[in-house]
Amino acid sequence: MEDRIPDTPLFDRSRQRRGYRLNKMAMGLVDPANRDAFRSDEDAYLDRFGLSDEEKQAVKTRNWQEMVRLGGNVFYILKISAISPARMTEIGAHQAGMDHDTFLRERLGKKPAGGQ
Amino acid sequence: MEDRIPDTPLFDRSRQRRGYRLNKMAMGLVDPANRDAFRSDEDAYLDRFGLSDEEKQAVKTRNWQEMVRLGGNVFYILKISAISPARMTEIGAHQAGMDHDTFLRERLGKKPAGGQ
Amino acid sequence: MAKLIGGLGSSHVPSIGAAMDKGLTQTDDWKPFFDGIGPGRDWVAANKPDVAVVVFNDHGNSFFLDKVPTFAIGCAEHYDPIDEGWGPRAIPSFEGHAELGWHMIDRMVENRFDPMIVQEIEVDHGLQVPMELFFGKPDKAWPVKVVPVFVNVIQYPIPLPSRCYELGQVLRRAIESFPGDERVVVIGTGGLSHQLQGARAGFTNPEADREFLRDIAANPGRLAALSREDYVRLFGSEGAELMMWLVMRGAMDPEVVVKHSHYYVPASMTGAGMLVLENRAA
Amino acid sequence: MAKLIGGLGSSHVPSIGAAMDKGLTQTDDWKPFFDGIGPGRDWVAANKPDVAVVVFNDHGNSFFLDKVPTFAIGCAEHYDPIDEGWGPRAIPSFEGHAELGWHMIDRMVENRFDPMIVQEIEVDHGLQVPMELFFGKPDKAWPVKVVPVFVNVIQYPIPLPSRCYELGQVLRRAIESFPGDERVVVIGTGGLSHQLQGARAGFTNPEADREFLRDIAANPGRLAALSREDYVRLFGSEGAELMMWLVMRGAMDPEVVVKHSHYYVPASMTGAGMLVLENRAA
Ligand SMILES: [Fe+3]
Ligand SMILES: [Fe+3]
Repeated sequence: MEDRIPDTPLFDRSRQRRGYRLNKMAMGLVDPANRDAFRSDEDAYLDRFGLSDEEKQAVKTRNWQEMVRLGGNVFYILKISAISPARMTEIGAHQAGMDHDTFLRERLGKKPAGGQ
Repeated sequence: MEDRIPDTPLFDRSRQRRGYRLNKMAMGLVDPANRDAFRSDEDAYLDRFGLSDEEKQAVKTRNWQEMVRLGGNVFYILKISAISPARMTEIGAHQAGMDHDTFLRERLGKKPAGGQ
Repeated sequence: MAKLIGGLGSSHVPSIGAAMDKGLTQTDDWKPFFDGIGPGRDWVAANKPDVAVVVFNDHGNSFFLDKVPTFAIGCAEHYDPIDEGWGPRAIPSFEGHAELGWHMIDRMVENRFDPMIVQEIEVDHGLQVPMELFFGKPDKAWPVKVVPVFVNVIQYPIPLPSRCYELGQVLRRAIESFPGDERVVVIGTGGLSHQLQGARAGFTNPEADREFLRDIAANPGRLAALSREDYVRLFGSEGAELMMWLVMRGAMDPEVVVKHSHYYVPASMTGAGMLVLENRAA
Repeated sequence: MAKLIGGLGSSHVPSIGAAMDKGLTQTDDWKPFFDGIGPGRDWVAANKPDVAVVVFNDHGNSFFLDKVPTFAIGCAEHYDPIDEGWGPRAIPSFEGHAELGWHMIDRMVENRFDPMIVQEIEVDHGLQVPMELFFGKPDKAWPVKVVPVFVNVIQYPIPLPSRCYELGQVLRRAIESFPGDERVVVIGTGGLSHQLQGARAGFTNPEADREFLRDIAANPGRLAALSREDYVRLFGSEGAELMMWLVMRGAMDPEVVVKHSHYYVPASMTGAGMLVLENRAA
């Protein structure tokens, strides 16, 4: 079903096989011990899951758009935001390629100072 | 479906709810570390799974008939025989209430010295 | 026999739970949403259900991609809130109605459904938030027992919308053949329109959402006949969650009365809705 | 498109694997069983399948009772032998046909089946032993890729026999719509009659087993119409495994040719059988 709906990544076979390790790494963060490991040595934590350099770079720069491009699914990668706070709307804005205020205004119909 | 078929414990709702902890304890033995724990301090290992005295007694005496009566399913409790060797036919004979040779002869049609 | 007294619908956006936790329900962002949930709470308070069958999806918390069940039914004695990454939320554990769960599983298997049978699991915001919306956050214990029904709407292939509707029909017969006098509600959760990933992130579709809220009551056949792709196109990449409302609707009579309907957009990035249905004959 | 070239049946008794491991295949106990498997091995050697769809049940190794799927389909790249308590057996890992697995899952969901989708799992003797019987134990790699199909025949409610038969029909269409030129066999495993628990332990039913081997080829409708209780009554508490042969049979044409049939009792405590079917038109 991939790309049949514009700008909408369906989490289908190809996408999730590509993102399997990345999502597994992020899923690991439901365990408090893994959150501590991520915080204290992010590289070492990422290496445990066999991430490629490209994938590691995307995670380390908190590049949500790129993580999704690499097969990340927001429900897994979102767990990174429990460690490096980022609001859902900021993650959305990043993927839409907009600054946060513009995203809130144009996509969500919020006034400039609004949003949560 | 319990008891609808004579002398045949169906692993249905009531039986498996009753045996849940017992089977979970036995399932734990697929992990080599748990097998070591069972070997070195069986009581402590059994206590980790919250077994009742009745259940612990059945395990410690390798009373297969009683373990099944308490909701144990052979596919789980069989893992105990990886630690305390017992052949499947011996476990079967015990449940049938027969000595091993009689079981082999009467149920499996083997000559007295045969079977494995 | 147990009695199905109503079909409820609700979004389960985690930020709704967070807004309640942080006391933000009266802010500009949240007041218009929370102002509309009162009649739903009043309905459950007046109708006193004993059991809530909660149809929801896990969001990568209880299940990872290694093993994803299409439908999973809980028959556990209790369900604790899961740690989604921020620690478990401070809400009471949910008491399960294990016997009703088993009965539903038995009837599903006899009716050519293939559930995963779940005796031990924790539950995420998909179940938590609708429970808080309808019953409030209790200090000690929830006023109803639950039977969780997990539907895979994340990893493709997700089930067909028509299959979800048929599941509801089987659950209805299961509930009404359960020996007991329980008063049961079925809660369909998720949606409405939202998209959290890709360049179309932030997409909502208020018009389609309002049509959905109308037709899920009056013309569910239309919604059951849509394709999975239709749901994503109309309601966003995460809008396929709305298929879970079809399970609830399938459990109700063909003819229903709308006791309450509420819609507000956006709750965070989502079209948020609440619905209360009764069978006309009831 | 891929081609279904045959339907195979085999017991999967763990002591068959142990007998091969220990070089006991020529003992008085085992010789009569192993003497009859040659034609099955010859058939696969002559017909050179590329993929084996192996229908089997886990025996409390890959799944515990906390979460039991009715049907689970593998779409992993490989499947390692699992530690059942004695350490993993020294056999090579099984290479998966992930794309065929996904294709089967897609077609199942479209045809109103509700599989668990499995991307990561280890496999027990239920898959291992039939692979060794038909292909021998290789030094390095198995000569075919596998797609494991897990069926719950342990925890009640187990699926209906007729549902298993229908699953085979859907898998057939999935295989024959798969873009590729793979030659595929479906292997139904388990049974035949055996009972490992309760006072009736040691029960076998050679007469019913021989009728099963005859009718699974010539009159599968009779076997698909039996109840779950019938299987247990006729074939013992663990004899419900035979329902998995119906999945294989459902994948074949209504008319089949029996290329090989072998039966010996007891293998350990079990009636042991092997079967090779071809479609008549093939
Ligand atoms: Fe959701
Ligand atoms: Fe078996």
